[in-house]
Parts: sequence; structure tokens; C-alpha cells
Amino acid sequence: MLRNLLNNIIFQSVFLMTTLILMGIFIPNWLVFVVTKAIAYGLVGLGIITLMRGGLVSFGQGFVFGIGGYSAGLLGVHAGLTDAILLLFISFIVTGLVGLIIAPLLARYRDIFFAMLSLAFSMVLYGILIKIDAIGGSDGFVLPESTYFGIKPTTDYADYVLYVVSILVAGFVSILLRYYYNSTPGLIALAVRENELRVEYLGSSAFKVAVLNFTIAAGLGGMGGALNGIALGHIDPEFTYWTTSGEFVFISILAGYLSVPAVFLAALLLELVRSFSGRYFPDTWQLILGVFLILSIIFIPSGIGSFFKNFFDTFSKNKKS
Amino acid sequence: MRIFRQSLILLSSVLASFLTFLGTANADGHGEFKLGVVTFLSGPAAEPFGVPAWNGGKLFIKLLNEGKAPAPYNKKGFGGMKITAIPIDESGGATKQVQEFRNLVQRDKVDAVLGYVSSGDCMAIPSVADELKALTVLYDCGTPRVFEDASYKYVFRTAAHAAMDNIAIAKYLIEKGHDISSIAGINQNYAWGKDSWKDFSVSIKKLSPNSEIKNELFPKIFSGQYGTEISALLNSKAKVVHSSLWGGDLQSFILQAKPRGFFKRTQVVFSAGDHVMPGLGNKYPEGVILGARGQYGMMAPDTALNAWWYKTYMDEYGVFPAQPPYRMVQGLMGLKMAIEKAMEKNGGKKPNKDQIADAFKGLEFEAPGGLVQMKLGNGHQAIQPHAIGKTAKDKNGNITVTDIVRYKASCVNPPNGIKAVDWINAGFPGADC
Amino acid sequence: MLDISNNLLSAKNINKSFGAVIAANDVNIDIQKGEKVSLIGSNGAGKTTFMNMVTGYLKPDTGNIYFKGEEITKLNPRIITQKGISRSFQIPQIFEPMSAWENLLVALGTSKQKNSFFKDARSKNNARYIDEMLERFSLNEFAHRQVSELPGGVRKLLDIAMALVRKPDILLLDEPTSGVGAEEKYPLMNTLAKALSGEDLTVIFVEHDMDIVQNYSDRIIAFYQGAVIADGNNQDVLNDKKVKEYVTGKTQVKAKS
Amino acid sequence: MIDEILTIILDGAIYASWLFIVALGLTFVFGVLKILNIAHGGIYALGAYSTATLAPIFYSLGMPEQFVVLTMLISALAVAIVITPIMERGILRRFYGQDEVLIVLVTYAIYLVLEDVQKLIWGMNSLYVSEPRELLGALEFGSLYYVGYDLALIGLAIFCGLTLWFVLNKTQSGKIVLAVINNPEISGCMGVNINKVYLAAFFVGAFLAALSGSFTAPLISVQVGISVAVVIESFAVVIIGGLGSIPGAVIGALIIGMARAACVHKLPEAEIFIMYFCMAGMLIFKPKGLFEGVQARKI
Repeated sequence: MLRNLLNNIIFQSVFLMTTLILMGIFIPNWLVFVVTKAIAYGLVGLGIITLMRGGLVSFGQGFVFGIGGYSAGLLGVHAGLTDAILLLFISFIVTGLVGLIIAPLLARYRDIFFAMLSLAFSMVLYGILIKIDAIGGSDGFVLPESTYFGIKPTTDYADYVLYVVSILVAGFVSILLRYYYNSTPGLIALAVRENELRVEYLGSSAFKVAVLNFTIAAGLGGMGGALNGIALGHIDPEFTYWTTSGEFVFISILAGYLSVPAVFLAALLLELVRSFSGRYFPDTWQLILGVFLILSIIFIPSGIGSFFKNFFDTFSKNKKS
Repeated sequence: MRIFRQSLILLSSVLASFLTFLGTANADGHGEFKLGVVTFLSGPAAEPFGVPAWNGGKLFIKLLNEGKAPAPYNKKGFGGMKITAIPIDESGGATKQVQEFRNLVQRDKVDAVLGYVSSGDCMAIPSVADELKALTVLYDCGTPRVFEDASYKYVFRTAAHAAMDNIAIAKYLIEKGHDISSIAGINQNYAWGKDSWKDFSVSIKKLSPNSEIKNELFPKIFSGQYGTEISALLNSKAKVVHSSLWGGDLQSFILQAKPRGFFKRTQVVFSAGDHVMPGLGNKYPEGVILGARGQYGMMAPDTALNAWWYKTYMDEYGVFPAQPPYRMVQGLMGLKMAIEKAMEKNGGKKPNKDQIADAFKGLEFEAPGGLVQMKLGNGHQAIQPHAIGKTAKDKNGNITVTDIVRYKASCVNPPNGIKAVDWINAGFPGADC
Repeated sequence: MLDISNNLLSAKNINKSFGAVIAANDVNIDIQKGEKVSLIGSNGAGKTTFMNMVTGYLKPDTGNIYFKGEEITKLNPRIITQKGISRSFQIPQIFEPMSAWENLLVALGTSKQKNSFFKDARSKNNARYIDEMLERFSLNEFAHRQVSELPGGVRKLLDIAMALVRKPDILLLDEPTSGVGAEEKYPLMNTLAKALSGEDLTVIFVEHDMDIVQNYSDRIIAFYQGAVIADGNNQDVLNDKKVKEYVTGKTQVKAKS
Repeated sequence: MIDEILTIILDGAIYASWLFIVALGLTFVFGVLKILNIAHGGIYALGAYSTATLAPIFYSLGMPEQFVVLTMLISALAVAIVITPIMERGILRRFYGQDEVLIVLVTYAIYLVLEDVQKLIWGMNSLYVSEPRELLGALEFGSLYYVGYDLALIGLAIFCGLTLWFVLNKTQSGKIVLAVINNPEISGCMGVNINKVYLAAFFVGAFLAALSGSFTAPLISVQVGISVAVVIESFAVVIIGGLGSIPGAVIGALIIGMARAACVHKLPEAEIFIMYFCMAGMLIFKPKGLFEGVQARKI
């Protein structure tokens, strides 16, 4: 009984979430904030992981990250909608729909072509955003402070409340995704990654898998963008810039596609490395970040998820070498 | 069970690493003033602005800590407190800067943040600054909107906003009798470039309603290739070409335009054209009308304070200081004065943020570029005198600035409570020249 | 048109060339339900090309293919598979990092119309079915080993088992014994024959070993340079002069050496 | 009117030539190694810095001025010689056969490193080498002056493109490279040393990147941050022209160059937009670019 309970995904997740929420009371404010931001990035990373399980990597998640952030921001500024949870949900839906629309265009391509075309999409959006002065052009704009079910927390608690919300959202998304990964369609996606032709010869559509995964990734990317915008209280076209997309890809590759929580850990790691190298080496932080990226790709090629791949059990125990 | 244990190990290792970070990050010193300094240390804005500004700031902070600055800045550090500066790179966009700002305030627990060249960052930071109750000094950015669209308690800007750069140039052109029957502009396609052109072209239209506006070019920022734009501007045969280009873009524009006779065929005005002079030296064209965003560098006033600063910087770095170091030092001086004023009120003890903010409001202080008055935005936004000049070769064949006309702060800045755009559109009511 | 409907699979006047190489030269083949047909011919004779065209991987230059009276010439492999034609591959197309068990789970998943996104793929029902399937192909002992580590014969059987999950009408086997050691060939074919015996299945297989051909098929079609040179019962085809000259002669020499 | 059209064409041609030179190396490396080399921009900057460093030394030697072009070539070559073994042998080679996107990420990391390496080597001050630009004088054209050097860029672009095309299509080693592009596995089986081909191709790509930097240096102030724009613009050319296609890069550069010139002269508001507009159009109507037929899904 106990063993079953401990192996239960929901139990594990709830345990982890409770611990993190409690931990949030004791850790300093800046860390609360960094974790929130890591969760925002982690959500986007989860989207890419979902794509990776189907054999694709998008180098243009800034596209949906930006759309999600801007939809949350514009709804906040122009429609007076400030409920963080609602905004997260709406941006998920909006970007999911956008994803669904462009997915058929992208899903015909594979490998580097898919990556580059998605990158091109994000760059076109960047070009549009810096041009539109009505939404702040290159400067972006400030988001109104968030509310939660009509209540606006005082400044002292605002960060913590958002932290709790983002952990709950991340936990919920993680559970759903884990269910998806463990389900038959999730398994078929993994099969597509290994051998698309055979999946077609078994009677399933690899194209549909790609469209579905891209839509999920788009929704999650948008949600991450909204969370990032809400957390920072500001949004600008940099959200869609290719360097931002590059960070998402890095998070996913650092995490590997085997484990869900590893994504958030990878996002946190990147956030900490970037922030501390910026703090202690303001002149050469790019060098340090670059070397960190290269070394982690060389030495952890299948991702930190492979260190605790049994943590949440997955189908594929071994990555193709 | 193994899974459960693993999750515990994972959690505790994460926790442990956090705590390690905490230990390193929190060290509170006495008699110390922690100052976060944010400016461009990488990317295209580093060479023209960030690095020279920080060079100036670094030098001035060192001198302050040694008590070697002249009066009224001769007290050690800030009111006797040693200044510890934490430099942070401003590149990466406004959203990233919000995060860096939070890190400075929450993790490093700085007493104040001085920084921001980019207008986008200046628009993003103040709301967070007030939210975190963090004293913030904007030292360089240009957009007038910061204190026109909102008001903040803990945020101050110690330099005039960009409206005066272009108003003064328009006035100069008319006063000196230049032909302004037609004007054209080349400005970068973002807030700074667009605002600058708007301020300039509207000012000209107000002062000389008959002048015709020809090309309004807005090339992409950091594009670096201006061959086509130069052709188009030359083709337009506009009498005056205005530009607020800066940094590498301005240098590339000059290098590409000069051999094509651009500066001989049309009167060029650069609203912020001085900061590339130390680098370009004699490659800088003659006959260009330029501003320095204040009385800085070659257009600085003849005061003892300026003479000291000019020489100190020159001795240290081997080039003369252009606007960036002037502006950062101006910010440091304002902050120092506010702190020391608040300290006096507080009986010589280290004042808190609210006390410093109170003291800062409406402050007036003498800087190398002239008298700075925190007069706009209800005492949060500075105005300062301005100067416009024209480049020429001196008798040794070196490029210098001549024909300097100085403008009172109240002549080229709007009065408190009126937006810069409205003031220009209304034809500068109440300008005290 | 009339007699097409009597045939399960019918290829009419198929031509296909790759540049100068003629892979199918006016091929006409009709297959009835329940037949066990083997395709023989030297390498490059057009056997695999024929399979690829039937399963939609390649499209013929001219000609038509009908399955259950319905034209399938221009359909893609997925649709054709859904209609009831499955195949195995000369080089097993299995999902290398997964276990044999998981490979079959994928096959099972793809054979279903709808799959829940929130139900664990390893449900009891699925597990029972897969265990049965493994049993049928004598693969139990390999169930949970990663397939990239399995011996050639086992991989072949798994590949075929996966094709069979969907319960197809026609099963195409592309050289089921190639890449398998000589002493393993017969056990493999026996396992296969046993596994397939319960099904109401039409089997078409490409094979080079004439003993296996004789033992396991009731009809032989011989290819030479893209054309069908003989088609009929085992004895007739194997005694055909042209077949002896172009097909079996060579292979027998090969077998002896 | 005619004058203006001619001006647009000339301006467009100059800009297109610059774009082409900048994008050529990127598209070539992509074609052979299937790597989108983001560090391309960084190598471009190194080329510019290296020319800005070597040219003054050259001038101090007092040799005939024309030979500065040689110095520029040498400085580009030097960059390629230094960077190729480090990047290709040292880092990228470990990742061949792995996810191509992983390699893109690695080149992004290298790009970051190169940004700071420039700072560490050359400091933060601008460098100038405008002297070579005076070499060819100025030409009067209608009512305008054009600098001979800028016009010579057109020649350089044609020369680089034709040379690369000639080497690929008419020489033995070029044909080997083409074979590798078509099918690395089979070429490998036929005894082609793929690693060598990759190394050589990367070297050529790095040389072209550095060369574009070398020849841009006289036009600009060489300083930190010049690589950012290059990454984007060369990428746009490659997207429009088709990934890995040299004729595609020609067309892509011409489209952007001409469209931009026309915009600046006739519709300046649209200028910033035009590049993205071309890209978006291409993505929607011909997502693989002009010069690439839609490839069958790789299996």
C-alpha cells in the first residue's frame, strides 16, 4: 500500500509542491522570485521537452513566449484583467490556438529545418513588436499589479503569492504532462522520435503527433511568457528574441526529455548561473554562461534528468547513444 | 521507497545549494554604502556609453572614498560612509533589467541603485523600484515620459531629459541664421530616435513654420550600413539633416557619409554627437552642429569644478571626457548631496531611504556641467543648462567645438507639470531665456 | 474490373523505374484470400519495390493497385496499413531504446482508434494482450530487454509481431530470415508459422532460401529485372526454365559455397 | 525619376553584395555540415578586429597602399586558421551525429564566448581602419558621389560567389563536398574522409565570415557588439534564399537589398519592416525558401 502511494505521481507531486511552498516562507525574497522566474522558463522548457519526445526541437519558442506575455499584458492594461490565474489560463489557450494554426505549417519539417523555421517565426514577431508603438515598441510596457480572485496582495506578500500560484500551476501541468507521457499517445510520440516511418507503417500519423505536441508546447510557452511578464511586471520584445529562445532550448537540453521536474531544476540552474555570473563578473558573464552551456552539453549529454530518471518513471530508460 | 528517498535527496541538495548561496550573498557592513551601478558593459551601447560612464564613475567613487574630490564633494564617500559599488551589465532588455534590479535590491541589499542608459529600462524600473521601496537614480536615459506619465517616490533622474537636446538645436539653427527651409532626419527606429526627431521637427516647425520636412528615415538600430540612407538624404537636397544616432551607428554613419561629401553638401546636426569624438578624433567631420546632452566635454562651462573633473579624467584615461562620464558623475554628485543633506537632518546617522528621498526632492547641486535643479516631476526630474556648438579645426588641425551658444535650463526645458511634447507643440510658453 | 473484386490484392500493369533501372516492368499480380505467396528473385529483381509500392512507400509510375476492390495506388503507408495491409522489414524497424514489451505496446496503441491521454499505457488489458503476443512468438524471455541488444532472429520476430498486432488481412514479410544465422532460420520460420497459424491471414514474403520457400508457401512468384517471369504453384515455378536460369540457379550456387 | 531608380538599384546592389558576402559562409556551412552556425557573427567580428589590428601595422611598414587588400585577406585567413581547429575540431566534432539543434545551441554558446573574447583581447575602445576605403576614390553618379570601395564590394561578392561555385562544381574536391552534401553516409562508405571534408568546409565558412568582417571593417567603427545584427541579417538571407543554397543566398540578398533600398527612398516608414516582411512571406508561401524543393521527410 505504502509503496503504491509513494509511487503515485499525484502523491509525489503534492509532496514536492507542499515542500516547496513551505520552503518559500523561509527562503529570502530574491530566491522566491528567482524560483518563480525559473518556473516560467521551466514551463516553456516543458513544452520543448514535449516536442523533443516526438523528435522535434523548436528554436523559436520566444514566439509563443512573447504572444503569451503580450496577451497577458495587454489584457491587464487594456481590459483591466489582472487576475494572475485567469491570465495564465487565457494565455495558455491563446497561444495554444496560435500553435494549432501554425503547427500544420511547421509539422511538415523535421530536425534543423523545423528548428530554423520556428526561429524565423519568432524573428518575424520580434520585427512586428518593435514596430508597434501602441504597445510600447522596443521599450515594451509595464503590467498592472496582479490580483488573485479579486484580492490584491500587499507588496510584501505579492512575490510569495505568485510563487505559490506558479508552483501550483507548474505542479498541475507537470502531473498532466506525466500522465500524457505515460499514456499510449505519449508512448507513440516517443516511438515517432525513434522511427517515424515505422509508426506510419503501424497506422499512426506522425504529423498528428507533431501538431499535437507543438500545440501543447505553444500553450505552455505562452503560459510561461505570461508568468514571466506577471512576475517581472514588465514586458518587451526581447521575449521573442532569438537569444531568449536559445535559453529555452538550453534548459530543455540540460534537463533531457526523461524527467519533468528536471526541467524546472535546469531552469533554476540557468537562472542562478546567469544571475551570479552577471553579479560577480559583470564584464565577462557571457563568457562564463557560454562555457557553462558548452560544458554541460558535453558532460551531461542526456540531461540532468538522466541522473534521477527513476524519480518519475519513464518508458525509455536509455537514451540512444 | 527508493524513489521517495531519491526525492528527499534531491530536495535537500537543492535546499543546501540555496543556503550556500545565501551565506555568500548576505554580508551587511557598517559605515558602508552599497551602490548598485547598472550600465552597459557589453553589446553595442557599451563602448559609447556604458564603459566611459563607468570609467568616470569608478574614478569618481575612488576619489570620493579617498576624500580627494573638491568642495562641496570633499567629504569622504557618501557622508563618511565608504561607497561599495556593484557594477551590473545593462544589456539584455528591460525585462532582464527588472530582474537584475530585484537581485541588487533583494539579494545584495544595496542602499541605492544608480543606472540606466536605455529609455526602455528607465520606463521599466521605476514601478519595481517603488514596489520594493528602493532608492533609484536614473543617470542617463532620455525619454521625458518617465516622470510625465507617472510619479514615483523613490526614483530620481539627475540629468535633463532629451527634449532640450533637440529644442536647443532648433533654436541654435535659427539664431545662427542657418537655412532651414527644408529639413530631413535619420534616426534609429525606436523610442529614442523617434522622440528625438519629433521634438526636433516640431520645434523647427514652431520656430519657422515655412520649413519643409523632407525624408524622415528610421533605420533599424545597430544596422551599421547606411549607404542607401546617405543616397536618399543627398537626393532630397534638404538644407539640414538631423540625427540622434549614437555609438557605433553614429560612427559608421560618419565614416560612410564623409567620403561621399555628405557633410559638405548639407548642414548636419547631431543631437547627441559629442560622445564619439574621443574615439573618432580627427575623423570627425567639420561644420557639424552638435549637442552633448548638456554642457559636457568640449562644451563644458569654465568652472573650477569642471576644470578639475576634465583634467582628472584626462589624466587617468588619456582621452577627454564626453557626456557619459559627466552624466554618471552628475548622478553620483546628486546622490551624495541628497544623502549628506538627509544625514545632517538625521543627526549625522546613516539616513534611511525615505529620508534620502525627501532630501533628494527638489535638490539643487553644482556639477561639472553646471547647476542641476530637480525641478520637474515634482522634484524628481532634473533640468540643467545646455550648450550647442559647431565642429571646426583648430590651428593644430585638431577637431574642436566652436561657436558655442549656452542656454539656460529654463529656456530649453518645460516648466513643472507640462509635458515636453505639449510644451513644444504650444510653442515653448514661459520659456525663460 | 469484375475479377478485381474477387481478388484480395490486385496489381495491374505496374511500371516503375529509378532513372535507368527498371524496378517494375508491367507487373500484374492477383492474390486471393488465404494464400501464402513467396516472392523470389535475385537482388534488384523488383521484389521489395513491389512490396514498397503495395504499401504506399513508393508510387508506381503507371498502373494501379487494388485492395478488396478499392484502389490504393496513391495512398500513403499509414492509410494502407489502416485498411489492412501490414508489413515487416528486411532490417527490423523497431524502436531501439525501448524494450520488446514497449515496442508491442506502441504497436497496440497505434492499432486502436482512440487512446486516452490520461490512462497509463501499461494497463492490465494491454499487458495481458502483449504477454499473449510475446508468448505466441516465443519472445517472453526477451520482453523487458532493450531491443537494440537482442539477437537478429528475435528482432525479426518482434518486427513481424508488431505488424501483426493490427490483425491485418495481408501480411507482407520482407526477407524474414535475412541476417539470421543458418541454424536459426528454421526455428525462426517454425515459430513464425506457429504464430501465424491461428490467423485468417494472407501472407506474401520475400525469401532467398528455396527450401524455406518450398516449405512455407503454396505459391511462388519469380521476378527478374522488374518483370514477373513465373507465377504459379511451387513445383511449376521452381521447374520453370527461366526461373532456373535467372533465379534459383544462382542462389543454389550461392548456397553450396 | 530614372536617376532615382538607378540610385535605388545601385544602393540595393551595394547592400545586397554586403549581405551576400556576410551570408555566404553561413549558408555554405549549413549546406555541408547542416549546422546553423550562430557563432558566424562572432567570427565576422573577429575578422573585423583582426583587420583593424593588422592594417595599421601594414601601413607602418610603408608598402604600396594597394597591398592592404592582401593584409585584409591575411587577417581573415588568420582568424579562420585560429578559429577552425578550436571550434570544429575542439568542440563541434563531439556533437556530429547528435541532434542538430544541440549543435545550434553549442554555436550559440560559442557566440557568447566570442563576444567576451573580443572584449578581453581588444578592450572596449573602437578601432578604425577607414584608410582602405580611400583606395579607390569616389565616383560621381548623377548628382551623387559613390565611394569606389563600396562599389568594389559588388565585385567582391560576385567573385566570392563564383569562386565557391566553381570550386564546388568544377574541381575534384568540390565534387567530393557535393557528394557529402547529398549523402554523407554513402560518401563515407565510398572512402571519402567525411571528417576532413567537414573540417575543410568549416574552414571555408569561417574564412568567408572573417572575410566579410575584414571588408566591412573600413565601413564601420570596429567595437563590441557588431556581431548581433550580422547574425540576424545573414539568417534572414538564408531563410529567404533557402537553407544551404548558394544561388538562394544571391537571390535572398538581392531581394532584401533591393527591397530595403526601394523602401528607404520611397517608403521610409516600411524600412525596418521589410526584411521581416520578406521572411514572413517566404515562410507562409514557400517555407523552405526559394531554392529548395520541399524535401521528402527524412527516414
